[in-house]
Amino acid sequence: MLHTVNKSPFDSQSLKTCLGLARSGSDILLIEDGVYGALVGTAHAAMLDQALKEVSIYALGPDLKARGLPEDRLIRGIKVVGFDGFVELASANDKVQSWL
Amino acid sequence: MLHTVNKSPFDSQSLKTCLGLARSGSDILLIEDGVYGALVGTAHAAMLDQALKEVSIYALGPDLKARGLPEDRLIRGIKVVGFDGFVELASANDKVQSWL
Amino acid sequence: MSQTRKFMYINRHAPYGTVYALEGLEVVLIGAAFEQDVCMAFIGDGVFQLKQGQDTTDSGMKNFSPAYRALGDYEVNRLYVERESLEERGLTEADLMPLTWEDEEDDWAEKPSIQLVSRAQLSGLLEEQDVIFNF
Amino acid sequence: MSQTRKFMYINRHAPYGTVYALEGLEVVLIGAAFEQDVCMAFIGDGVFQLKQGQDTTDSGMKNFSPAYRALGDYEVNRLYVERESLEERGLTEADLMPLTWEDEEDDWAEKPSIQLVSRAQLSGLLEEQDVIFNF
Amino acid sequence: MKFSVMVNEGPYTHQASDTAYHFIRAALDAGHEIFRVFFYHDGVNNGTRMTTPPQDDRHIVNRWSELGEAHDLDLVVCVAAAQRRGIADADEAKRNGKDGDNIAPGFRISGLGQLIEAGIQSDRLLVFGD
Amino acid sequence: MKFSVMVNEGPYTHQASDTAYHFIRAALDAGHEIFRVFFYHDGVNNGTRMTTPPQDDRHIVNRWSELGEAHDLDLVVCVAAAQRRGIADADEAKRNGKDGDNIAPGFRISGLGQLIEAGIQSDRLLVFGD
Repeated sequence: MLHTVNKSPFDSQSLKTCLGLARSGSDILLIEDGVYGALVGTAHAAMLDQALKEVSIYALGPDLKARGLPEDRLIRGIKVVGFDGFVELASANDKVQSWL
Repeated sequence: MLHTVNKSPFDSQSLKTCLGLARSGSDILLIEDGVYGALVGTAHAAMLDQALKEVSIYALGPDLKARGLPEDRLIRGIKVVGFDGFVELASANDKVQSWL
Repeated sequence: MSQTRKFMYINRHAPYGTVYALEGLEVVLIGAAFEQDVCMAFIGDGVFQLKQGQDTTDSGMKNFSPAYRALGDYEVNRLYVERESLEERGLTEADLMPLTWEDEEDDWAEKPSIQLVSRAQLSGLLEEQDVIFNF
Repeated sequence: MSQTRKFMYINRHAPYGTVYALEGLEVVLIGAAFEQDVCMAFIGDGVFQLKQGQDTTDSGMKNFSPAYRALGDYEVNRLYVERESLEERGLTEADLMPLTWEDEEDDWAEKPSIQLVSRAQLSGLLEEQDVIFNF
Repeated sequence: MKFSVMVNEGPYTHQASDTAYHFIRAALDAGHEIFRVFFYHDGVNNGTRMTTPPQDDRHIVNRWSELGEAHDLDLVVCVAAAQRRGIADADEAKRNGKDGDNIAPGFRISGLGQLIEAGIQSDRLLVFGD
Repeated sequence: MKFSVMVNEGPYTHQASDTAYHFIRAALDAGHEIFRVFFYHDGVNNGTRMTTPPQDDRHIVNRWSELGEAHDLDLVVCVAAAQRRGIADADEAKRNGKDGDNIAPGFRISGLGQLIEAGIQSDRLLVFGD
């Protein structure tokens, strides 16, 4: 199952809610303002480090780039994908849940 | 100075940000989904109990009523006002800041 | 289109502050005509949608809470409420509207539609679905 | 209208995910023509508006970050960034665009427009204002 | 006292427009003056006459038009925000090559300067939004 | 694979419409089928031809119309959501006593059943919103 999160974790509970409900082995894709959740060294980074032991986390490259977030500032283990990768994730998983 | 907060504290940082920046003696009015912040016994009630030592907190009656929140479920010390009271608060304070 | 699919409508918004709860409910009511396997989940501020005693007379908005009572008649009778979300908000099951449905297969016995589930249970329910809508 | 008023534009939204940052900046630029006493505050996710290196080529949106560099020319030269908000987001001042203005009264010396302020300082600045806009 | 109000969200989707409306009514009831109501961001969508809400719900657009007429309110829709979202009066429609306009009675389209002026001229400015 | 996409926010205000657009383009590029794009909530505001964004910005509405034409996409605007927000085609305008319509080329107005059908008929349904 693919989960998408499009909100900043600094302002919204969406990422926290997603991580609380995503099963082990799930794919999670951070898009739009959700990509701020991929930043290293933030107040939420420990939550993501913990989550990465159970789930795969991706961040949408075009959204990172728009916001000036280079790959070397991301939490280790988070993979960057383009829209083609988004489509692949949506195909490879049996369904998609958007945590808005 | 009057501060208004229109977001639920369970989903948004607006109330927390407001309380962090409001000076002692300020008036704070909870409106729209912000009135959920007035509920007693929640995960955020301690934050409001603490704030009430420094600021006055009001909640908009029509918004409480729409959401089925009776006065006996509110944190002690929070006052309920109508739109007339909102206008009075906006007049009595020198300016209004909306924490959206 | 003989296949029945599992639909879950997830509600995460409080009512009135935004339109998502109201327009989400409209989707559920229309969707009921399609005879799929339907359930609803109430997570986070979504649990406030089911709060008893909503009264919009003073705010001029449309009180759509009575429509939740119609869900049982449309065979939408599994409303999962996340227990942790209720607790964080200082609410108990007694704060929620008493929603029921009549079980045709059990001599039309009236049964509760709302089921409190833990986060872990809800996580499992999510996995079982075919299609998930978010409101 | 001889009186000069103190205007503060508070920015609390990240750029691109929503339009508030872009349309807020449009207000500031128009407002600059009215020769009021203007400052901006960046709180919470608003600090992301000033992040260096924004590049929208792959997302097809309009990159409006260069417009912040024009603020100094419009005499909008006090941009208060809440230090606590930066720190929660793992950012330092070096992550922000180097925005400057030229001080006419100091032989056109180039000076930084961005000032990091503590939450307590920002609280005091809020109290000094006459009109506060929120974006 | 002289109030101005800024409305930043469209009708129905967010409660901001409702709250602004009720605040203004209460302010008028208390004898205050409304200098201007400025519609910005999605707030411009309050100013379209194409709206047809369900019969059993409030008609937010008509309510603004009626309150505006009753109290001679200055209901200003921001031109830049309106262009992004498809709200136009006859002049704007002509200027942008559109085949018709959709602005509701009692609203006018103007620039952001009207908002700044409201901030300067009013004793209080209130922002309602998301 | 057969995708359907739901777009719940209007153009410019939220990025949802942009993300949905780029996802659909990438899905088409990868050889997938788009069964339907359903516009709900403020998403209906993607379907007005009255929009005139600044010259230096993308034209979100035209982009949908063009993509729709190029790939014969079924771009459906929800009728109930459209009525609340003032989006109408010729039939709707007539039915509701409006003096004109504003729907953009390539979009059609229909009921919520089209969304449910998309959920039943598609291999994947993706929701983009706020």
